[in-house]
Amino acid sequence: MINKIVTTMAEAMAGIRDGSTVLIGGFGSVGQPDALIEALIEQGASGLTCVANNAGTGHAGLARLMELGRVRKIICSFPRSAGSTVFEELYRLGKIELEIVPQGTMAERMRAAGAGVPAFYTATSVGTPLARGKEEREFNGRRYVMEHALNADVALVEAWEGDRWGNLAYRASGQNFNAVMATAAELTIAQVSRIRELGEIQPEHVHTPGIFVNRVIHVDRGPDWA
Amino acid sequence: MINKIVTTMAEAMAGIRDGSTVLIGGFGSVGQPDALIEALIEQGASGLTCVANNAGTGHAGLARLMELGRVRKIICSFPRSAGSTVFEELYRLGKIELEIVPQGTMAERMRAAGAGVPAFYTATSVGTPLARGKEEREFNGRRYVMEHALNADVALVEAWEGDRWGNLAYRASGQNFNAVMATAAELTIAQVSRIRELGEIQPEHVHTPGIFVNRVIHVDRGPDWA
Amino acid sequence: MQPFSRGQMAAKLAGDIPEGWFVNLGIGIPTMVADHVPADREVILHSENGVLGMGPAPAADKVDPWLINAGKQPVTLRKGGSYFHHADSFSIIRGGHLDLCVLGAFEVAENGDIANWATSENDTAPAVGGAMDLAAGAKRLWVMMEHTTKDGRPKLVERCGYPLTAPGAVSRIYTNLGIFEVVKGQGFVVREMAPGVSFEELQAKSGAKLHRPA
Amino acid sequence: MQPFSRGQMAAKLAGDIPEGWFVNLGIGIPTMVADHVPADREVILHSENGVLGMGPAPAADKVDPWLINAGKQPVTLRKGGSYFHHADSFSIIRGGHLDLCVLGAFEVAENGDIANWATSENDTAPAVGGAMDLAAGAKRLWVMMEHTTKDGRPKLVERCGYPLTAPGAVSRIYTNLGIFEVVKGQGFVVREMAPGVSFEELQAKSGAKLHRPA
Repeated sequence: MINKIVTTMAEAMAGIRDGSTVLIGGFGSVGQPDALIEALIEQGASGLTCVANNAGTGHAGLARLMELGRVRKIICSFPRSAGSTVFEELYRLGKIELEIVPQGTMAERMRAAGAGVPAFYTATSVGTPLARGKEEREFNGRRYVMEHALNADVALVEAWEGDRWGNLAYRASGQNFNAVMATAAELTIAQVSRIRELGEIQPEHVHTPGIFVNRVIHVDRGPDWA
Repeated sequence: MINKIVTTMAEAMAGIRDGSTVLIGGFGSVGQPDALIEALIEQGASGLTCVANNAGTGHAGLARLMELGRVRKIICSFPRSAGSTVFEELYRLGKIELEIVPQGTMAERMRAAGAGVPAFYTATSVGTPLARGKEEREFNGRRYVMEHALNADVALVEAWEGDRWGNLAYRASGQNFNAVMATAAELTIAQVSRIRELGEIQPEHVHTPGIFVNRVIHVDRGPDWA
Repeated sequence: MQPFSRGQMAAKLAGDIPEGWFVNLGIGIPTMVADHVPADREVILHSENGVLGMGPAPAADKVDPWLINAGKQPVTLRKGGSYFHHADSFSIIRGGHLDLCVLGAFEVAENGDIANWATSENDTAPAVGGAMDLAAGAKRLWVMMEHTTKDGRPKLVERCGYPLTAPGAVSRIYTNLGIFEVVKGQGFVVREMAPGVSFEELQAKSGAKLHRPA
Repeated sequence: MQPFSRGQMAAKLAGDIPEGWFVNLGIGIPTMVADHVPADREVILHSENGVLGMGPAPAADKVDPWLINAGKQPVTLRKGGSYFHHADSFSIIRGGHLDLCVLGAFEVAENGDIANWATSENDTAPAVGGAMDLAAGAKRLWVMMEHTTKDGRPKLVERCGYPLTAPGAVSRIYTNLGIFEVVKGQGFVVREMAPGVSFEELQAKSGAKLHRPA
């Protein structure tokens, strides 16, 4: 019997190696896999490249991981936000590498990774400093830059519900980067607020089919649907 | 008040011009927008480029459109199937142009069109006759071909349910090419078996957001959910 | 001289959005536009984080912790709204499906160039977010901003000095002093001036030539 | 000589699929594999037209007209199954997420090349379907086919004569006469022979050198 549900964070984090590229889902606080990030801090892997929309805030979660010196590089669209002091300090000291990617390009690069597309063209960033060093090419009279797939070793995502085959469904704006990142990593680990029996998530309503998910762990995130 | 629901096929087909590229959804008989194809036959546009997985069967629908001499070119993955006699005869006589595209490349080319990606790379068809004349390039030690977006003027799709904002949801394997084609055309016309009030389709369960759909018409396709 | 208030700017812009348009409102002042769409007009708001059909902010006791906008504020969803993931959301943006995007800006040039994300070529960790995707992808880009910087420097310029967000993208600008079309081959054309503002004053506060409407 | 029946071939192959694999079974003989997966083993079947977790064919009075497989036959869905659209379905295929694809073939070469879609370079309207996507995309490609053509020509060959579906993709072959690994730098290695078949007979019916297992 297939059973992707694990019951301890140690099982959830097993095998994450130093030097891994780790995708961290969520947008703002919605769908942010907080418990998994804490578990990764506990687990100990270092020299990580982290991909997330923001570069962490305060001193918990991703910010804490950076503060502990475990993050070599961060790939994100919006590093500076309220409370991103840990990142800013490390960056000023040259202790962390930064790759700025437009938000849509970041999403599309991970979608490409999941879809077997090694590179694609986009109009986003053409004519701006972020296109520097990138190959440009004209199609139908408009200029585009080439962008590469962003494959990862690990994805940490949060969904509303999941089952033992790894099927996930999200609530409201919780799909965000989670549903994309789940497709782009070798090892996708999901924290879900509800564990469902097989078939309880209607097949038309599965957002992330189980083929993209390796481990599911229960982390309750509050009350049911309004 | 936004109201994309039209009540006559004449309204549904209004403005389709000679020489248009028309995407025809469905896979096999599932999600095939039969009533819209019949309406297109009635409407009269000719010199069409049709994109569909198959090249029609029997003497109805797409086969009939071809038989009437209205299709200049067909783009598909599987032209020869049981009953594709109309296509085969026209093709033998040199009266129709054919572009064979691997099924996944066809889907991805339309997805790219909808996503603003003018071109992308894929491993599919590398080393085969279908890669002839296509630009090849190596990424990470593997060879890929470049494929272009497949944009269209019109998409004819079938969904299970739709509302006046154009939101669509599909039943079982009915998403197939429909949900992809809906994103790739300037004018997307959907036949739906059920018209819903706004909000009746739960927001997490909308498969094709209304932004991709221009017109919705009610064509009953049988009983409700099992 | 009676410059438009921010509410007036938002109302002017909202009044110019036809029913049925799909619109993304950038973070900051543009967000105010949502509150000024006429009640009898259906305009469908998109948010980068996977929301179509956004409604107003919820009452404090009705906040859904799973529903925020791109500015990370709690919002609501209108009937007919839908949710999707980031790649699909940016397909909507980059695939040219939005009728309009409204952004704030540091500078807009007379060729339609916009600079709104970084204040220096050497800014080492600027935050771009979805601005470049929106500016390059939407069918139309309108800018809503103060006419000059706090220290009085013009924001309508001949050429942007700040790093670009996208070249040639802006087609209309709403400022506290007036409304301007960006016309290809011509530049800034004044469509409306705030009450009591003269063309000469407006020109004096702008860094590029203004044109009177034909 | 007792060649494997198609059912036996399907059972052999099915027995080699570990629990938990995601598998796409090509149209034709490979479809039979589904009926031979051990009842206590969960193997999840994928279909190109947007189905994961396919179950067996339905009873005649239980056919859901909205649910077919890539061969356009009515199927069922197991609990835990899911539906998606064609681009997502081929992302699963092309993104390397399938553990295994099983296809029929006209020819397989000792370097792993497969030809299964067209019988001539000049075939003007061949039907490729999803074969190239599957052959290039799945983690493993196993072929299930008769050992020779109806008129006795070998289908295991040194180099494919027919147009390729994908180069170097096949890692294992199940025929009515035996089971073969395709080993890089070596070629066809015999893993199993049908009852009463000798290595010499097998070699005589093959168009490339066969190797005994190490």
